Amino acid sequence: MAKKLMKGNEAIAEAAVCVGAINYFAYPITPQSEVAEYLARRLPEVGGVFIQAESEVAVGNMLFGAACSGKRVFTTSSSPGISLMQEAISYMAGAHLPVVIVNIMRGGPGLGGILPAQSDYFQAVKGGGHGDYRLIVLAPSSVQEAVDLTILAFQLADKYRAPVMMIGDGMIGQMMESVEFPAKYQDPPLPPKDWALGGARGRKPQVIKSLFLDPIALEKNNILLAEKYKVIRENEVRYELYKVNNKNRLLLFAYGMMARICQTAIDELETEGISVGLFRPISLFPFPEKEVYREVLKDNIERLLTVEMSMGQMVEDIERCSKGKKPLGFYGRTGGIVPMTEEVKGAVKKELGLVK
Amino acid sequence: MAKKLMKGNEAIAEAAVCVGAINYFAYPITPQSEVAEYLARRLPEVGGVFIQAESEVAVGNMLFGAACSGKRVFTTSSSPGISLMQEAISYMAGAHLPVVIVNIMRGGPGLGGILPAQSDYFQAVKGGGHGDYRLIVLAPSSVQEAVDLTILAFQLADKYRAPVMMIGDGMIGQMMESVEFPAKYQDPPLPPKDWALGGARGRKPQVIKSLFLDPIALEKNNILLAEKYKVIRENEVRYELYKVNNKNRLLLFAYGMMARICQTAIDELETEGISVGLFRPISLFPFPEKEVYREVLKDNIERLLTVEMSMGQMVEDIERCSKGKKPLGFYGRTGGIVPMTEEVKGAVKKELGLVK
Amino acid sequence: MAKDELTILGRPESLSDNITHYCPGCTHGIIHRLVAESIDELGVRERTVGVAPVGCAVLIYNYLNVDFMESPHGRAPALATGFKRLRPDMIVFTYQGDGDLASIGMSEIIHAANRGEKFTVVFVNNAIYGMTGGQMAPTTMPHQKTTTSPMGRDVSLSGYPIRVAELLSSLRTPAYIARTAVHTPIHVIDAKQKIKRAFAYQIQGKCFSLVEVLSTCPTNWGIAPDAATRWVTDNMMPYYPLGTFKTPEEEIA
Amino acid sequence: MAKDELTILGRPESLSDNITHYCPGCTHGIIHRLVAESIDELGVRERTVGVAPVGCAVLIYNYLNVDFMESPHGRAPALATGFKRLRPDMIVFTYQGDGDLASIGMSEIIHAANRGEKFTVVFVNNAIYGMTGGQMAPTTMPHQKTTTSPMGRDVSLSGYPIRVAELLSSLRTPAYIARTAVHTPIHVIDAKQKIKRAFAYQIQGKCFSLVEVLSTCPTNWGIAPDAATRWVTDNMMPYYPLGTFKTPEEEIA
Amino acid sequence: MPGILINKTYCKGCELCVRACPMQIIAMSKELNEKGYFCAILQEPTKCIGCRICAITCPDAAIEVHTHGTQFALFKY
Amino acid sequence: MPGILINKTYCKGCELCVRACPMQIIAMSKELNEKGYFCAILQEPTKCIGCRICAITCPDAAIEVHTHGTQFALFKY
Amino acid sequence: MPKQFEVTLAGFGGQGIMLAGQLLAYSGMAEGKQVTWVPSYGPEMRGGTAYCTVVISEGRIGAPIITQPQSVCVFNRPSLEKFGPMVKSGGLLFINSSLVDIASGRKDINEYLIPATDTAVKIGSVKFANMVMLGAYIHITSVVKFETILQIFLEKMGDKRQFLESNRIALEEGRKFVQ
Amino acid sequence: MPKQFEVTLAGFGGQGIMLAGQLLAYSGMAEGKQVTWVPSYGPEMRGGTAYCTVVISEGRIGAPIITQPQSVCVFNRPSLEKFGPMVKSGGLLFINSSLVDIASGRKDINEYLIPATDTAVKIGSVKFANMVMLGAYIHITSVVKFETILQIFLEKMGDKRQFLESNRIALEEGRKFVQ
Ligand SMILES: Cc1ncc(C[n+]2csc(CCOP(=O)(O)OP(=O)(O)O)c2C)c(N)n1
Ligand SMILES: Cc1ncc(C[n+]2csc(CCOP(=O)(O)OP(=O)(O)O)c2C)c(N)n1
Ligand code: SF4
Ligand code: SF4
Ligand code: SF4
Ligand code: SF4
Ligand code: SF4
Ligand code: SF4
Ligand SMILES: [Mg+2]
Ligand SMILES: [Mg+2]
Repeated sequence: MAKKLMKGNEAIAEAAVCVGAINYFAYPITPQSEVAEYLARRLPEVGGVFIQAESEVAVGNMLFGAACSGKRVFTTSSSPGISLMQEAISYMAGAHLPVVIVNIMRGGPGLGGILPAQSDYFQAVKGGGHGDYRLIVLAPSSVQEAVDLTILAFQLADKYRAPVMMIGDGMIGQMMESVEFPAKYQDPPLPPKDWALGGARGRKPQVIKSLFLDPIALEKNNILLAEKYKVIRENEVRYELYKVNNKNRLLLFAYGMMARICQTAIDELETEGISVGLFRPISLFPFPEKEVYREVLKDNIERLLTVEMSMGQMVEDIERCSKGKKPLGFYGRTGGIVPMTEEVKGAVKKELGLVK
Repeated sequence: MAKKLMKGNEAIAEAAVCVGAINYFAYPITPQSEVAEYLARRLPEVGGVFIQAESEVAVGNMLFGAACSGKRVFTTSSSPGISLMQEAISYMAGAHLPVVIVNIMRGGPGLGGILPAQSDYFQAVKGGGHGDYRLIVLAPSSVQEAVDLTILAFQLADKYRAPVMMIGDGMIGQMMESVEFPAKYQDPPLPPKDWALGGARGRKPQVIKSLFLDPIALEKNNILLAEKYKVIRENEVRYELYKVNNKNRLLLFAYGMMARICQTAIDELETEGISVGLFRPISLFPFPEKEVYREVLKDNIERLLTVEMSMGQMVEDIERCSKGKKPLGFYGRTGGIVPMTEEVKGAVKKELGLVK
Repeated sequence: MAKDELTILGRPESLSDNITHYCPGCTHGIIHRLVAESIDELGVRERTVGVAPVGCAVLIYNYLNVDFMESPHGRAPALATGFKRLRPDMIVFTYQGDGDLASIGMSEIIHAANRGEKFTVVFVNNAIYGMTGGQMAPTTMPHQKTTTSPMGRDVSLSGYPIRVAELLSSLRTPAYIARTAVHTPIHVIDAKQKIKRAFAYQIQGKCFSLVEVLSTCPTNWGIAPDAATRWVTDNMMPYYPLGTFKTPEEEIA
Repeated sequence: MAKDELTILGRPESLSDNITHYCPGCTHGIIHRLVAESIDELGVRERTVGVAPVGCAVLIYNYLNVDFMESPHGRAPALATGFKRLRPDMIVFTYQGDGDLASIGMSEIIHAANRGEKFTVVFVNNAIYGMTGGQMAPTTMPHQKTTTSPMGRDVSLSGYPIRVAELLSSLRTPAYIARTAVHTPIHVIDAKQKIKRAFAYQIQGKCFSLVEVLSTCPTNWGIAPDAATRWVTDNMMPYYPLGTFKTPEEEIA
Repeated sequence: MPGILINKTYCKGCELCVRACPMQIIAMSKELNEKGYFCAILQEPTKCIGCRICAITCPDAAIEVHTHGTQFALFKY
Repeated sequence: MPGILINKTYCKGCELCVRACPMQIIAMSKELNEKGYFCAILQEPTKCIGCRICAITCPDAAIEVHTHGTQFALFKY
Repeated sequence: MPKQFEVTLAGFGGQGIMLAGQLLAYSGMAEGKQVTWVPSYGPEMRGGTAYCTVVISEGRIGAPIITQPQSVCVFNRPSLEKFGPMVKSGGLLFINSSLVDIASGRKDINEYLIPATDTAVKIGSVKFANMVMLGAYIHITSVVKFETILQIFLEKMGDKRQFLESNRIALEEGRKFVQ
Repeated sequence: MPKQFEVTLAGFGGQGIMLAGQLLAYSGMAEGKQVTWVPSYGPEMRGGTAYCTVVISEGRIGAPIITQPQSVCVFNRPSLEKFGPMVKSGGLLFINSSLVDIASGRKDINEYLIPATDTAVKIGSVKFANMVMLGAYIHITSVVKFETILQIFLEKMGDKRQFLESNRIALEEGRKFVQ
């Protein structure tokens, strides 16, 4: 398929259509309302369903009901809207439902602002709802990757019968880049959706639920979830290394758009003779725990630096996975401010003691 | 004041009344509805306000509005209800409002069950809502401590102008123990509430808000928050050591009721000649990071074991703080099942290689 | 039963063999049976999907022989919307208590009704939160004592009970909205007709339909089942008039 | 202005000196002024606390000289409830758009009205989501094009516009509920009277009060301010009748 | 001849059928069922008119009404 | 004599006052203000009857109406 | 380790299980001990099983719920089936023999068959069964004094004062079965 | 490092800033380059400032927003004040001199004063100011071909086809100012 120049928000929408996820529920919120606006035109063309729900609470629950049909369903929102879906997300995780939720993050907390941020990492990765569940969390760093990970998100959701969240900062939703969609999309082999509801014809009635009054049964469900997460941890770790080599003095950690800016910083530092590598987690859950540790251990690495558009969230996972093997620094901007190349370079130099 | 035998739920309610927190908003949910039922009788006696809100979403927002008055306000709920408050919690954190929220946790995810659990650690400690905020999180392990920490929670909320959450499993809400309340309660010195709204008489109008459209201003608010959290990390770490000594081969980590059961296990293991100590975080945020590391480093400690009524949540913080210095194990039960003394002993022995 | 005998009323097919967990005399059981009978009589058991509430009826899927999904508290209309829009060929209903529908789920029911979602709501109004042990509901009667209104509902603080059927009928989108009761045999017969009619409208693809059923909660009202039926007559009926408040055939104003 | 001149209409005291961020011709500005005038005339500026919505009016605290709190989207009535119950001596009002109040905040407004919370709601119905760029609201007119209803609102999918004043009036708890408009001078005068009356009821401690004000959104309607006022007359007024729907003096049925 | 069958497994002894039967021919037994309830029993089977009111009233669908041949339906249900 | 003052800082050039003035004496200026709007201006001051309609209509409270001495109020506002 | 008594009481909801446990806990506290009382209910509002665990100790109480309690009082058959096997070896098992016609079959514990319900009915109401059982339990364990229990009953159950005498008799009758 | 062009366009909302940036990006893509276009809006729906940054590169693009862009086109005074100081040393600054009567005062950059608005008005509408500016920018940088821009305009702006000729003229006029 030919390349198109598209806004991230629209590309995500089109990617969903591409995999047959033509059932969309949403409530407007900046900076991702274009997804709904795009799909309001696009879905009628493909016989899909779009409901503008009355609230994000309703969105989460419409998704829930719709997912019970076995069809592909998804929503997009931004930070405060995602907070309102936490109960439903916990329920859907507990009920083993495949849904895709996209959070185009804006500055918080509270009403915050409408500019890009990465301050919902904790919420997405550690679980903003109650109970022992995790979300598969993917973080694209380009519009093309947003398309690819959207497609992957639906596959993983179906593969594991689990909610998948894709998080991107507001910039990735608003920016335009060239993208390519699969010419003729074909799903990989996926388990049958025999759990879906569609009337008890020729079979016993089926129930999709998360209540288990018997604690043994509830624990069993939790163990089922935990086992699923174990398989996910084994199979679905994704990350990218940029200019990682045995000359690097420092290893940068960043995800999403922030990683792009780090790349430019690395390129520029290279010209100054400072060798730095980048570790970019793509799956935030499962987190590339072993891989981070492996890279951290390398002899040439003197120091670590995590850069986020937040006050420091993923850095806790880097801290956890690096096991104190190398000193770990953090640089972050927040509230809609994106750390620029110059700042990242400055932070690297400071970390390496090259400047004060 | 004489000792009373009280249910945890009622003791928490009475502790709030004791510090003048006579403004309570809630929605019924097992296993903590007794708080509302108690206060429905108690508050009229002291001229307080109790509103049974239409939902937990409304609860969170009534708290928000009520807190703007500068008076002490609080709510109690259980897991799914807390999920519904995430947006409001993020807003209140962003607007620097002192409120106290108690989560008497039940098994999840989803509707889950009504029996005790500790599976909302992530939600409470890492932040279930959006944006760069943290909650002060306290975890009592007895009814008396629930009273003491409730009192502390209101003080800390006022001291730092921040939402404070107390989390306890369902058991602590339902069980009875003897408790004592301060005979005549007196607040420690606390900052004046000059930010409270009460009409622009003789002063400029005041606004309580979390929106900052200018990213510089929003970042400033985030830095303000971050600085507050830094002070909190310095001043408000609380934990307890039980039978920690230089003979311990293993260090247990547990909080809340789970720590009590670990204590009994430790006592019994002692009689078998196995020396184990317990590190019980009382403040889950700020987490006793340095203190955990200090104890972990001790030469005699061979191994670490975290025990939770969850599939493993606090264990990630122990992992982070112990920096890989000692092998870390985990034992958890979930969904309303409480790991019993025997199980903890078994897990310790297994960890130490004394049994398979 | 002798060979040539004919069963003229028994357990409907759509009702499972399980013994319910409801308290003795709780009319949730009657309403379950009426739903099951309606489904049977309309011949839609194999294409019906129910949405369970959070409330005493949370385990309804153990009692009805149809597919079910279990909603978060109050959100059943949102789940039903999501499902029905994707499977318009299915017959979808929610079964909700008054705490579930009229308190926490107020927004979802109003918006589903207003969008004209084509599912059916069986709304069980027992003027109290049954499952959680008898707290005040938005439908609790003035002066009624509950665990959170120990002195009785004070209308100056909590307002008047919400009349859901009337509230929803004031929306303009066409719908079938009725109120009935099940505390006497004659009312059960009326309830049966209304519930069946509500499903029939859905089967015809006509409109949103909701039947409010006045129900009892002997346990949390603290009285015997028989007294509970009289309490409905004496206290609830005068405030909650029975009747058909809206039909899709009506001219739109 | 000469010495002996008398200002007979100017910027009210409760209106700040800031230039609003509203689009040219947006009637949010008129409604702000009416609120400010009412507060001035009733002499309650120093004991008034407003609750800002999320919507174009989110920055209202920059324009009114009273204390303010800023609510999450749709939850202003819950904040107002919490505050007013603790400070019954204060005059509390929310200022909410139609997305804010009639969509996401439906539950909160109904329950606050039903509890009879003693604050005032200024409800600005411009039939669209202004702030987020013109999406469909529950109050959007049939066939009205918005960014999320590009072919026009389809009532068979989205239902009919919600008439908030009528909906709330159907509750039994006493209240003052009225609808007005500001697109012509005569309507502004009516709006002023109703808004002032709504505050007056609160000052008397009487009841919940809400005034729905039909407003314009030239930007997202995609027409000039003047055309927007005509659009109110031609499209909104026939569907949203002006009037007083409920007063606390009425006999309770 | 019409008659009813009361399924003891379902009966919770709520007594609603006792009050409802127009012929007043249902009573409560003195024995507990497995669930610990005193069940309803049909006392004078011959008097049963097969009106179905008891079954209609029973919250636990514990009553089955049957008849020989044609039964005049007192009401539509 | 009644008259009005249009505060250019507030005026956004929406023209609502122009349409509203019963005397049709307000027009739009050809010059931009700092904010980039063409402002309203009072064209025939002497014709102003001080009816306040322009001020009532202005969404930006940009108009102040004043008068000498007593002014007959055409309507209560 | 300090001396500690642990007892789990189990039966149908409505048999006064919770109350009996609370009376024990109050009494322990009145006698200056540390106490915990932990309840558990089934999902049903009515007619489900109910049990509670009381720990009375001279020192700080660790786990308030006990895998293998020293003593168990069961009021109905499902409770015997559930809790009978849990009694700590060498511990005590009290069975309401009026409603339970089997025994635990365990040889490593002391088992007492107390016709609590029948005795209670004789005293005047099935409601006194819990006190009959307590009488037996207290006599065997001496965990608290009889007077303390009665004292507490008076204090806490002000409105059931008229039943004090019947309760006293129930305790006494219970004691007789194990004297 | 691969050759890369960076330009930030800034002005009032409604001046066609976003569109101009997008045309550039489309054109870069059509010529086989990597491109990014990142917008930014103020909080106001109308009348606020708007700017966007376009990067066109022969290789993978890292940061799509640039602290010190190589080139900046400003359409009004606030934009000059904000972005003027940011231009990379040695870079290019294009100023809409019709609306901005000052210059950046920087000596280390190349500054071009383009009377874009005036020229546009002459061509027929103030709306063509963005194309006048683009004409100048493209001529100086050769980042894309004129024909590509026009081609893209035709493709993407199907409904504004009748303006193609005016746009062509605007581009030409813009070029003239820097030829
Ligand atoms: C979010 C959330 N809040 C609260 C609860 C607790 N809860 C369970 S059922 C219920 C009320 C049930 O009352 P109603 O809907 O009237 O049903 P009934 O039991 O009376 O039939 C409540 C508050 C919950 N499960 N989830
Ligand atoms: C939870 C949440 N969801 C969505 C939004 C985005 N949002 C901001 S304002 C708004 C709608 C505003 O429309 P309305 O209330 O009609 O006010 P208007 O701008 O038209 O005056 C929305 C959806 C938000 N801020 N928070
Ligand atoms: S608690 Fe009430 S509503 Fe629930 S089953 Fe019992 S009687 Fe019925
Ligand atoms: S977008 Fe609409 S509602 Fe918002 S300020 Fe502009 S005209 Fe007014
Ligand atoms: S069928 Fe009628 S007459 Fe026969 S037992 Fe039932 S209620 Fe009585
Ligand atoms: S109505 Fe049903 S449950 Fe009740 S007593 Fe009669 S048969 Fe038994
Ligand atoms: S006061 Fe009346 S007459 Fe005078 S300018 Fe205004 S509208 Fe016109
Ligand atoms: S109504 Fe006000 S803002 Fe509009 S043109 Fe007239 S003076 Fe200016
Ligand atoms: Mg109910
Ligand atoms: Mg609006």
